[in-house]
Amino acid sequence: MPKPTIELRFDDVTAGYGGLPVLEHLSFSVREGERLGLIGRNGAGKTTTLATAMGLADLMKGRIHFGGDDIGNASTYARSRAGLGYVPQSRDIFPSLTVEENLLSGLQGRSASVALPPIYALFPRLKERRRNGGTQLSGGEQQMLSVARALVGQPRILLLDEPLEGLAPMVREELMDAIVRMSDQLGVGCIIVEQHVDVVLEFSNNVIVLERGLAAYSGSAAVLSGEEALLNRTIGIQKC
Amino acid sequence: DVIKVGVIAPMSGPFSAVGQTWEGATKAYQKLNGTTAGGHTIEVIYRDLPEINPAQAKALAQELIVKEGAQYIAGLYFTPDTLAVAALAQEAKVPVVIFNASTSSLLDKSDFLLRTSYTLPQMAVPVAKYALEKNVRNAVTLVSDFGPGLDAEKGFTTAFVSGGGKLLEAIRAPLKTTDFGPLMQRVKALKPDALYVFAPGGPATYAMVKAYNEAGLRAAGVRFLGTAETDEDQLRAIGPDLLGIETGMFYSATHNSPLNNAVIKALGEVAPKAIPTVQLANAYDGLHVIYHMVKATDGKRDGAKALVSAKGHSWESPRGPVKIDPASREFVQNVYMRVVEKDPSGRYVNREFRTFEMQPDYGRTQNASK
Amino acid sequence: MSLALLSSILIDGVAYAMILFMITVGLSMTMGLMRVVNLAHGAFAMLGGFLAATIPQRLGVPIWLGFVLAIVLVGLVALLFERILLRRFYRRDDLDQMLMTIGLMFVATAAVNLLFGSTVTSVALPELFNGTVDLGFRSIPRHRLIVMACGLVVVCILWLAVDKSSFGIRVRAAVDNAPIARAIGIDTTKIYAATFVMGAALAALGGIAGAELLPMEPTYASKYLVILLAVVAVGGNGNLFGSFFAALLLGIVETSMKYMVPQLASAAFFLTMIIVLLVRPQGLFGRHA
Amino acid sequence: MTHRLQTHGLCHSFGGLAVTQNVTLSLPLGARTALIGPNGAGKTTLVNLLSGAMRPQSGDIQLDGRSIVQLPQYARVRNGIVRTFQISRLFKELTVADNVRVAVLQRHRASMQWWPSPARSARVREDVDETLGMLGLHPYANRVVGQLALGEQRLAEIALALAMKPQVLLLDEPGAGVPQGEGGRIMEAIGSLPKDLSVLLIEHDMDLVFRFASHIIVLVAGAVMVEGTPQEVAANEQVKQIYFGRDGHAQAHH
Amino acid sequence: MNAVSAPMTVTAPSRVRPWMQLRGELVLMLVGLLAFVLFPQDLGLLTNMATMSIFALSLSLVLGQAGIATLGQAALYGSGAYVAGWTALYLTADPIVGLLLGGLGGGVIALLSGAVMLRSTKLTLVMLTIAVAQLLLELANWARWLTGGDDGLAGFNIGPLLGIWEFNFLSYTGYFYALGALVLVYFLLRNLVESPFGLTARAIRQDPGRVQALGGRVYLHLLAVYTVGGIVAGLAGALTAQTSKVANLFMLDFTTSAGVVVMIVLGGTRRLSGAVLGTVAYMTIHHIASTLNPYHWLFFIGSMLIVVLIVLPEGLIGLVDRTVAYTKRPGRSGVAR
Ligand SMILES: Nc1ncnc2c1ncn2[C@@H]1O[C@H](COP(=O)(O)OP(=O)(O)OP(=O)(O)O)[C@@H](O)[C@H]1O
Ligand SMILES: Nc1ncnc2c1ncn2[C@@H]1O[C@H](COP(=O)(O)OP(=O)(O)OP(=O)(O)O)[C@@H](O)[C@H]1O
Ligand SMILES: [Mg+2]
Ligand SMILES: [Mg+2]
Repeated sequence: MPKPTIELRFDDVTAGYGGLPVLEHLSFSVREGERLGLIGRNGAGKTTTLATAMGLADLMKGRIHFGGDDIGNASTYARSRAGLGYVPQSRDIFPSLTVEENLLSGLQGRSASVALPPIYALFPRLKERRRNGGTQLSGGEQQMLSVARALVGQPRILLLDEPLEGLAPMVREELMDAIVRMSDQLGVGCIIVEQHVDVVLEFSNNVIVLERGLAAYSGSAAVLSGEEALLNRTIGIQKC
Repeated sequence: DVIKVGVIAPMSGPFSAVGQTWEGATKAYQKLNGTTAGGHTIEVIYRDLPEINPAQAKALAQELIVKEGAQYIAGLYFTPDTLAVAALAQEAKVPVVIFNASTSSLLDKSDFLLRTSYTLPQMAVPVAKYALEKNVRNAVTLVSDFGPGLDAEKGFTTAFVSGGGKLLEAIRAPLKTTDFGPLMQRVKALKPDALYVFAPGGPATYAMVKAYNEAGLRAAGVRFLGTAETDEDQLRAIGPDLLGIETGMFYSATHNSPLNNAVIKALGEVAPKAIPTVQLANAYDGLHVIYHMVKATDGKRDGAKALVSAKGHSWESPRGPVKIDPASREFVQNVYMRVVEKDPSGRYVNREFRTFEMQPDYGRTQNASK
Repeated sequence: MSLALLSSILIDGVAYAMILFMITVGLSMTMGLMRVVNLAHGAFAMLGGFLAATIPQRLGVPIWLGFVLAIVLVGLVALLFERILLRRFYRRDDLDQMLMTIGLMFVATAAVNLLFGSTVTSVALPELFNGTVDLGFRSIPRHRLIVMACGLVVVCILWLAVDKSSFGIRVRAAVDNAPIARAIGIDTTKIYAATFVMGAALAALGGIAGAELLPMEPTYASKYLVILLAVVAVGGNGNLFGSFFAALLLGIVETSMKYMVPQLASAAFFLTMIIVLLVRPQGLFGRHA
Repeated sequence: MTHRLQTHGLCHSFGGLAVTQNVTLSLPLGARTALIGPNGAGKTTLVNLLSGAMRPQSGDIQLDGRSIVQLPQYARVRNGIVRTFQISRLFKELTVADNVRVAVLQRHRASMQWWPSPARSARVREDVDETLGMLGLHPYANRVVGQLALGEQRLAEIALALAMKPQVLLLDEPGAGVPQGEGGRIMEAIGSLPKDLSVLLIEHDMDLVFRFASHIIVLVAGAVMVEGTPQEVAANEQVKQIYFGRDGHAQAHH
Repeated sequence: MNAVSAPMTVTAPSRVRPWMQLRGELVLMLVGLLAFVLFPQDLGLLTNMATMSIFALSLSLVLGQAGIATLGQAALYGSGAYVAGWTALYLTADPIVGLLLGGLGGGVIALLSGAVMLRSTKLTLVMLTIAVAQLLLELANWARWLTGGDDGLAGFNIGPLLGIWEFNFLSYTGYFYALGALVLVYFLLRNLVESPFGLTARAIRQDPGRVQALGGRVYLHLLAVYTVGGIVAGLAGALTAQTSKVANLFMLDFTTSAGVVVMIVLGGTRRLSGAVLGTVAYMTIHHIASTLNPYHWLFFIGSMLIVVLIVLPEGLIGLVDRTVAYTKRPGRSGVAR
């Protein structure tokens, strides 16, 4: 019996902070197993997009659907329980918890003995340092922890805000491989915000380019690679 | 015309029961004696001073005098507040009748101060005499480490030692302490015949009495001699633990005189919630003095003359005969030895059983003799 | 120092310490887990004490049942308080939290004054608690022994319930960063409420247990505040065992001074606290931030 | 070649974990050195040791031949050693301009001033303007830092360091969180630094590293594994295995 | 939408006219005079408001600006009071000398206690400040011969101000003396807060480690702030002692420290004017509430505190700011849409 596919959909969403809109008229959808890339300059509204999905920014207009429900008014934790995983840009490790406790905090009722081993297999570094204070970790280790903490909750759609930041090149590759594996094999959907356009283009099926809160491009990654003028204008890079 | 009496009292906060009783007492006084004195209407107004705050006390007194036009200031529970008001009274030449603050040397601070409460030596000396009468040879004193406590300690010790008693030790407890267990253990080790104590009312007294019983001092036959520990509000709060405890004080609600019975009855009518403690007598007599001064000055604003009239004045108070000493302006009054008992209706009361008549402020005479 | 004196100091010190501990343990929990400096903790203890004093009389129930009812009632009050007011303050700075709870303390003081009067109210204890136990060279009130036992039981229960379960982890996560905690699926609302109610109920328990030593009256909440905070700070902000040993240290220091130089007992208490905090700013058992 | 900053046998460990193991390195005058290595290799810790935020357990640090290992952090900053933070640490309630001003005031040793002399405050103002200009932060000057996007905060983080006019600059992943396009701005700012300034750059973005560095040090498990020119390091098989991976290897050949 | 186009030199000095710069002081002075005219019979209360405002300012500097968490400011206030009392008793009746020595007393205590405490932070620091104040209180109680113990230090006389104006019970002199001191202290502190010294203090409050990384000497800076705060608190204590002619233990008490924290939070901690506003509001409410219904004034103040904290997180000064902002742009709603 095929499960109904789970989908996160934005319908004409306007959102921001404290009454001031940051994002305007944004629409997109991500399905299980799909990978959506989100790029744009500093302050374009990438983080705000993910925060809106999680209920951490104010939804001012439009609708957000997840798995068939309108979740625009749902509480953040309910969204998480429903299957949205979030890796915040600023990592936000809980400073008063150890590495392992940080992971346990994201368990959502699963048993630790089942949930942790695969995570430790993915990030052996975390296993070594599991008794350390969460914020005593190096920058890159914190990044790993942040991703791992979202993964223990077994999300259906994973929102990743610059997950590669601060990671050594090799670890980046391993992490990207793991995410691709996850979405291909387990059907986890992903939205990934990244600074490196090449990575995004290589990794995602679809891409949204945000420019001052508006979608300047929304479509397939393959097509975007050709649009050098657009990339130059919105992101300010010449592809080499 | 209306003559205003401004009373500075703890109407809120931890001592609000005092304020209530004062208010009730002045109402009762006016109910029994009318609202006029020598043809002048007396109006009593209250200002709240919940805790020690001399600056505020001064501001309140000033407001009462300047804004309300009060001719007399009264009340004042704490010594520091009274000191601030004393300085003001001296400048403004306004008579101040202290209802409570009991530090011995207080009246020296201004020529315009009178007091209708007591000083601790005034109570402690008779208690010491009583102890000697009862063949107490060795005693320990245990007082809270603050002005009144030290006054009490000194008063008791001087009288006790000069009467041939032996003071084994003088213990001073930090003011805020409520764990008297260790101190009572220490007393127990000293094996005295009697323990003389003084603690501020409320938690300290409560804990002290509990500890006295729990340490087995009562069982060991160590007499508990006190002063204000069995005030009527304490009786209500602590009850059974106080049974049999002896204290020397100038007033108890059960003092059997027609006047006192009338006053208690009046208080019950005008302020049913107020507890008839010594504060009833203090405020009642305070207002009496003020009435007297109003009559003597014919309602005129003349602080000096009012004071002159008050000196040497004597009258019948709910507590018995009283007199204002012409020289020192201190109150001269009876001190009663009382014991806590359960009355037929099941209430705990102080039963008076021995009277020391017309006691002066021994603090002054002791100071003078030094 | 004679042996009898020494053992007396120890006995009285430990008994006093256990009462301190019983009253502070709830505060230690809310502060350690929720990191809310709840200056109204004493108010919950006071409420517990007053209710415990009045419920058995008014309702005519057995004293122990009155105690249970009092604790439950305090928990309910705490729940209301947390849901209506406190929750708005989790993301505000410490100072605002302190002030908010001071406000609550004022209100509680006024309310208790109004309802129960301004004098000391004595909490009647069940028969079991009365009397003394003879130790040969001296006696000790039985209720102090019971309070000691109570203290030990509470440490153990809390240790199992908080330190050994994931509950503590989730509370701390929720407090560290509530939005992110929610984003990984923690229902911060429930967690906060449960923790706070537990802290308040413990406060009530402590208030009742300690009422013989720290008597119930309307200024209770502010009067013992400094002592409560001292125990928590010396113990290491919110560490259970820390509070336990801090209470022992401070209790014994103060008690021994009472045997020797009673006038300086309070000074010794604060001096000890200063020395400990200077040597170990994070408290005896505190983790480094 | 004169050595500005040198370390000799620097060691540090957290509990049982040796994070800095016998590190001996030197930054010559005008150095453009990059420090790379896997996550948790001890790069940030090294910056903490150099800047004086932590004291090494053994070893020596010298500035221009004088040992500074005993000097507290503020004294090292006054000697021109300035660092940035991998995770931005800014004064969140102050505006960007005031953030920079705090730094400039430290440099002028004017932070204790109560009555500022007009001449001095004019100089402070100029310096603040100049620093904001270097990173194109003027449009954000009057915005409260706490409300900026993280990438914007990165720029402010670097501005704080530049405002100190350092002689030895320790940059801990300045590019983290800055989009590729914007990264240019940081490179420009670093590029326009005085030639005699010595820079130690920590970065995981190999683009940035290879564009910037003339010398690369690879730190692994707290110890220096290799050092050399970019070409040498890029060609090193061990480094490829431990650090670059397949893609990074490609990047190294840009 | 976020491309805020700003002028190129954003940090140019704003050209304001002198009276605009002295706005706060002028308002304070005018309000003070107005109060004198309107409530000539409440000068006692008004005088206390002025002295307490100074006390609150000291805390606003220490806690609001530099973020030094303290619940022991009374230690500094009380010290100032006792020093002023001793000056009058043993040295000279001149009020100005007593005032300055009182300030010095507060400053010295702050310097000494700050030197040991200020390496700590947060709850530890709060507890240390409380403990120091309590210790001083115990000391003062113990040294009865010097301090009068719990009876208080009294019986001193304050000579005429500048040899001209007597302090009498009508307290005109006392009021203007206190008001003058308040305006002066406000002026000095405001400049301090706006100066590099103040900016650095605010930066330290937000991230001391970052200031250290910029070469700042956080501990010394905090010590300097705390000492200045001590001087100001000492001045306030001295003024109180001089105008009420009593210095007493209660001035060192925890309740006094907590009370002044309540006042500044009520007014707003981030701005000095909040301290004055909060003090005046608190004392006015206390005065009115306790006259109307003394039994329940704690209800008022307690609930008001909670309400203000919820409705006006920035304190009463936030209300003033909003009103000013609202009136300054007519025809515009508060929130830009
Ligand atoms: N909490 C907030 N309150 C007000 N404004 C905010 C807040 N967070 C972000 N903004 C503003 O919203 C805009 C978009 O910010 P956002 O964080 O979504 O950008 P971003 O695309 O993720 O940028 P970056 O690449 O720097 O992370 C920015 O102008 C930022 O200043
Ligand atoms: N205060 C500390 N206590 C205990 N361990 C620590 C502490 N600080 C760092 N560590 C550990 O030391 C190791 C080195 O950390 P460091 O931050 O120097 O790494 P890094 O090289 O900067 O890594 P990254 O590239 O990820 O930023 C890490 O494993 C980290 O967990
Ligand atoms: Mg972002
Ligand atoms: Mg690092």
